[in-house]
Amino acid sequence: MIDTIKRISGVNPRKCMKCGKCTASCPAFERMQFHPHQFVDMVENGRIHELMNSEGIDFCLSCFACVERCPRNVEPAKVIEAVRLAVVRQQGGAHLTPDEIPALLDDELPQQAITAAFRKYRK
Amino acid sequence: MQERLKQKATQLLENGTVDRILGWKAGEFFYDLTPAVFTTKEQIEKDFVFNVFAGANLSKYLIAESRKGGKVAAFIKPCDSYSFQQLLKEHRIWRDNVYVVGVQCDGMCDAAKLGDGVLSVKEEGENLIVDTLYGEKTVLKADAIADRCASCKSKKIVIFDELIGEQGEETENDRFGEIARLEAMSPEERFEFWRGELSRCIRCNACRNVCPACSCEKCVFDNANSGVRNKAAADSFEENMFHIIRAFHVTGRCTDCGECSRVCPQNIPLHLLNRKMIKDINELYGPYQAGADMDTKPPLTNFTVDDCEPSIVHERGGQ
Amino acid sequence: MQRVGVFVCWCGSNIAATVDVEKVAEVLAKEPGVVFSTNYQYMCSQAGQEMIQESIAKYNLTGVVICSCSPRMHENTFRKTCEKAGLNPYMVEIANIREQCSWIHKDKETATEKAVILGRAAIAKVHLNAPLTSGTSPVKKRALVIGGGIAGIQTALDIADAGFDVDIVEKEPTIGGKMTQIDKTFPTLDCAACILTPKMVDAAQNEKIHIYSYSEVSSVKGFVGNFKVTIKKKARYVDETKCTGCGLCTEKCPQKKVPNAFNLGLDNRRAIYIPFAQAVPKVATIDADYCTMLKSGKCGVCSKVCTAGAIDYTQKDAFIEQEYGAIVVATGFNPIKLDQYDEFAYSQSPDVVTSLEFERLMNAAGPTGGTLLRPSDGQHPHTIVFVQCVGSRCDDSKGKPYCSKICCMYTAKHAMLCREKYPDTDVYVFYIDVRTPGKNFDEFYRRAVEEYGVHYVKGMVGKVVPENGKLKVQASDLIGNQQLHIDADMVVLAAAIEPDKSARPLATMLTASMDTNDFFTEAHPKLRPVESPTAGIFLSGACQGPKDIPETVAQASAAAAKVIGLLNKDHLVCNPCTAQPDELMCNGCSSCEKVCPYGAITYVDKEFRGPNRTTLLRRVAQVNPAVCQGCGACTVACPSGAMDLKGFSNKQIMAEVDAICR
Amino acid sequence: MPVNEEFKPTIVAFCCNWCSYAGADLSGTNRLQYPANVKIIRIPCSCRLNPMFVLRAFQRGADGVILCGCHPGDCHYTTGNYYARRRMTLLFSMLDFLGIERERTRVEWVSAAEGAKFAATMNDFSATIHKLGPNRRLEDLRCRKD
Amino acid sequence: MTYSYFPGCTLKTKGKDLDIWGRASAEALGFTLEELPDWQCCGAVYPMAKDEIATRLSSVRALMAAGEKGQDLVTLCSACHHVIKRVNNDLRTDETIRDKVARYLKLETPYAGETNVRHYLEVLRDKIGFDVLKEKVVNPLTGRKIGAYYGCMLLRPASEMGFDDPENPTILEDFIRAIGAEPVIYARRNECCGGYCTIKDKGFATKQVDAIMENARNCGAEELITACPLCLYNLKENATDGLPVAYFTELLAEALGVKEAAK
Repeated sequence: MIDTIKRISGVNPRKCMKCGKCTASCPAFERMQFHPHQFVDMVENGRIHELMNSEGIDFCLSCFACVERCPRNVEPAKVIEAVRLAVVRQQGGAHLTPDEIPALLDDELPQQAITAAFRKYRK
Repeated sequence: MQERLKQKATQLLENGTVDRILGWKAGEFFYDLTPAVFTTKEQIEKDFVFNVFAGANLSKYLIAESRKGGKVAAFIKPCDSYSFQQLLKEHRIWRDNVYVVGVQCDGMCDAAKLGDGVLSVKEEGENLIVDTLYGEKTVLKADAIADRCASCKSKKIVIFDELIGEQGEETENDRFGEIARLEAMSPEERFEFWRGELSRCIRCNACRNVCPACSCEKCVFDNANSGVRNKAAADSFEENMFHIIRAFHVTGRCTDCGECSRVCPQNIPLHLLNRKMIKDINELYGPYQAGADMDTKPPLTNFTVDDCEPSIVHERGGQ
Repeated sequence: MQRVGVFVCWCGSNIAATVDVEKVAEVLAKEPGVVFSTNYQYMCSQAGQEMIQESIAKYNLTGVVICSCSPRMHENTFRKTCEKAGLNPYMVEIANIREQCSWIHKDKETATEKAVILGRAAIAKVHLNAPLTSGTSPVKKRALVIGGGIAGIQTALDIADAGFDVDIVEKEPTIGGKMTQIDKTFPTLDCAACILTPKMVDAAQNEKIHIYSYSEVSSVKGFVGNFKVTIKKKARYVDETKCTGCGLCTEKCPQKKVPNAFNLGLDNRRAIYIPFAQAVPKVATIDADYCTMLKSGKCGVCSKVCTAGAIDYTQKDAFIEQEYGAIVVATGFNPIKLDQYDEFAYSQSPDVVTSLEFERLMNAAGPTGGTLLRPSDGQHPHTIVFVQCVGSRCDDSKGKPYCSKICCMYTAKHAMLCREKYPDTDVYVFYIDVRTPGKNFDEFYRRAVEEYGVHYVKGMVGKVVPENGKLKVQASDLIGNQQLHIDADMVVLAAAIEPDKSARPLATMLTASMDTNDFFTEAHPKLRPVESPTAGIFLSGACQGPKDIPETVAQASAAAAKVIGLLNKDHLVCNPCTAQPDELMCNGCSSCEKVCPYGAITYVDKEFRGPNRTTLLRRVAQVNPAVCQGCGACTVACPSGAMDLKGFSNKQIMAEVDAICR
Repeated sequence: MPVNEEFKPTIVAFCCNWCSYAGADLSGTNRLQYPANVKIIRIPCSCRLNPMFVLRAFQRGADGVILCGCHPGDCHYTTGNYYARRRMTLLFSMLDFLGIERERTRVEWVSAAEGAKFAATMNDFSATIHKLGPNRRLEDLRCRKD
Repeated sequence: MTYSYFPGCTLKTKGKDLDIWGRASAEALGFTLEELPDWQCCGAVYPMAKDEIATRLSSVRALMAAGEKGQDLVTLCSACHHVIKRVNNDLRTDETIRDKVARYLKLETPYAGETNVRHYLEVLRDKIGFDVLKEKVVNPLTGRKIGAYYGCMLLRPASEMGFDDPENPTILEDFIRAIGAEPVIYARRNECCGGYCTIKDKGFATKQVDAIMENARNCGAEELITACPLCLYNLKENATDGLPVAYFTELLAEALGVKEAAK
């Protein structure tokens, strides 16, 4: 499983020096049970199922603040995305179904929000 | 022209300017004029020859002649003058002992272009009157001109004490055309070309012996300590090594006089290797003509901080 | 044919683990000329060296091949060993089967095979070796120190103390360097100026020391014992010999808006200035970029007020040539530019400062007179956030890969001083690790936490948002697993330090090597830490790597000791591997002379015997072995192959080629 | 031509004593692997490399020859590598002109601090030579008349 | 100068304004945006997973279509720009992805990222020049205090986007100056607005937006501009008490005097 995450993300979690700048930069901190530096650490230590079952993994905004500011070029966002994909690629792992969509829409909501949500939350 | 040269030679001897004259005399055949030293008027009258076959570059002989004591006069054609000055630059010739008579030249002829059975040749203006086994014929001089003269780089006599004929200028020429054609080939084609040419080498050393740049006191191929000594090719690989090493040794010093190819009994176009190096130097390090002056630093003992990297050979492909 | 002995070293398991040393010794024993071949655990040990010496005597060896670590490591050791046994030291060749074999290969068979080939090459070479004797060259008894910071000053004082002349070249108008800008020093908290300025005065007053301030090295030629250096004395438009340092001009100059570099631009100075009160030499300098007289020819106030008549608007850069036996590099460091890290809003708010700027804000001689005030509004800050490792310990694409070493300690110092002077401030320090290896260092840091109540937070700041006069700091607290949001008044960034920009061109002039970060490389990281691999070049202070003051001073004195050791000698033993022409083959063409970087080649006209009892006068090359450094450029330039290099002759190298390719 | 299943190229690396030989040592110190068929010959400076040595190596069966020296500007002898750079450029050009695969010759500048670059260079060069196969053209230029 | 133009899904629907004013201004400035025929939605999210190929293909098709015409590919929407530029970078640098894409699309020669991707703003800065733009302004927006909102996708990761300094960008500020207004610099202009979570958790989006608005207002901004339809929506709809927000192209068209005509 560690290898799957490493392969999907292309990230070597061992580059991390545990400075926590990713977590310091994360706008979605409050909504996530585990934070970017923990993702990197837990992937390194094989605690991937915990991550997959944790709250708020779909809250990462992919804003790349952690990627930009990481002094070691670890790219935590890619690790989080890989964990999320590990979830949605499972049967029934999708986070969003087409039935749920109409209730979420309003007149102004741009297409890209829906497209993005679909891309992010289901396969 | 021959008469003017003879006259000048006699005059220089008689008025005591020099003790010896370096010129040409007839060889075994009509077309192989040979460098020769004359010390008396009589010798000159009898043997001195100058015609369209006086291709031999006399400058190299001055290395030895200039050291023999006394003064020697030499007839130097434009292309010879570059070799002469290059040797001066390398401190090889003792300038004080040489009196240089510059001789303008319209290009030398290649006997092979006159056809078979030639017995003798006479110059008549733009024509050559060729006497053959099969009778007399007239050939346009321009049609028999040697390849190296057809792409003559310069009519300028870069150094002289006295001039016979007009001073000339550097000429427009396409002497690098043949190189460009080879460069445009694929490496495989070039390889086949050179294999075809170099496999004919018999290691007679004629090229080395005639080359004005090959004037070392002791040639590396004769030197046990050089690690590449071989008198004759023990291993035919060494023939090619010989040509590569020789070409590299004269790189930046070769004036492109073309003597190497002229004397090659196997007609290997050896000058192409030297010319390729000249073309590279011009393109990579700026125009340079060996022997053109006394001051410009030779390209291989010079550099600029921004020189191209050797990988340029990869990058620019075959060119 | 030589009688060769082969000695294969195991280097413990370093070689023996991947190379079958016994087999190597066995196979090499069959090489031509090898009369003895053996292997041993540690050839460089006393016992190993004795074994070599005994074998030389016993087997009457004329050549020795040692298969061991890199010749850069122990070539000299083994040469000395053999010399003691009566063998010429240059009859020794090393086959590098550790760095270039056992350490890079895993498969024992492959590594063994390669070791044998490397051994063969060395044997082939040693057969062609000839005994060489070293010449000597004189030593110029004068040292040059480049950089007049604490490192350069200490080195110069120590060298002068031993009785040698020493020149300091400093690019700024005053010596003193970074330490002059520092307020207090850790871990003792004594005043930096109080310990530095007496040393600056000592240097100025020492008869053996000459200070070239506002000067740079513009060219270096020569070699150890015999450097020829050109020093460029930049025009300061003030005659140093006349200026009394009264400072009147610096008060009267009408150009008041010049950013004061000494205070890192936190305040302004005049166009004519003395950097600070204790400057050495205490001489004014005109800043040509701002002086209206120099720019437009109108003004001349300083000249009018100067009673000593020291102002000279026509002064030009002057060049001084001097010879030295040794050169010490003490070019120091600078904090990096922080443009790349603007998540900390350094370029967006004046209240975000670097630690060095913070030093100036705390310093009694600084822009605020020693009272800590915010640059934006001059208010006293109540919450201060320190951020560690800004630009240090980064991936290469993001900053400096190394630890800047001094930041943990000076930040602890800053935090402690803040709390001591202003107990009403809240001080946070965000750290990745706190690194305090040093005498009384960790105790110092613990005091900051325990006695002074500094909040040390393991975590990093992610974003600083200047808003309404506050700096909103968003950070992580990894131990508390929370994101912190602090409204700070000031943020202090511990910027990484990097070598001074002048170091790279200087290294090129000195042909001294540098690492990828532009720190000078030492000859050996453990055993020769103050010497450059280039003979006669020594390293002092932070130009070699990040250092604090005590370490810098220790290294400065160590470098001085090495210089004194060198200058004490009247002659240096030269490298005997020099070029040598075969006069019989020399054409006298001057090709070699043109490429010699040392001017070691000259020409003479010499008589040679010719055929038939004649004599021939020929021009031939001569090499001065005391000047030749043995690069070999001439050997390749020589068309006839008359020039060869002793120790690396054509035949020797070709023998190695043959051995490898066969 | 018999197919040489396991072609182990012979590669000669000439390294200057001050930068590249030290760089090679550093790659050893850092245990960075590169193929064993790379054999290093120490020369004082890249400018000591006589083109004859390169030819000699090919003559004796080398499949690739590489010269490593200090970066331009950093030569221990100030200017040596500048001369080496011109000499090798022209030599390589001449070999290329003769139709020899230009990939068989290379110059790389490797400083004493670039252990990783040294290993990477050797790996890359070795892989290149491996792809080219044995040095046949220079051998064929021997044009044995048998 | 003619550029291939990739409008993207939103610019054809809810984000028409961004598109219309962008094109009108382009004409006024003397460059043409030639819409790619049959373009497909870029997917709106850059596929970070190295093993996803299909999600990269629509970008590759657009890139190749522009490449065949020998034109640079210009985008207006931040998201499209982000996705297409990064996919292009993948094909430039990642051999595996390049090979897989070539096999998917049955390409004879693999596409290796030869096409240049430019954001409309980059064209203004690097090709037209802000000084030239300034000269062409007929209707300078003098006296307006405008905060630039960059959001996340234009700038990050800087190593791939190569757009501007990711932490202290200036391109939009220079743009604002060029159209005669006064830029207001505030630090949160590159902090994420939380737009992606608007479907999921409006409260969260609101919190993000309010922080940005507060910061901009406190620094003196009276209105904001953006290049991203999602940011525009989010800043407008989810703010508690927001400043007015507009597309940068709207102000551009206004300054160039082509705003009304385009509508």
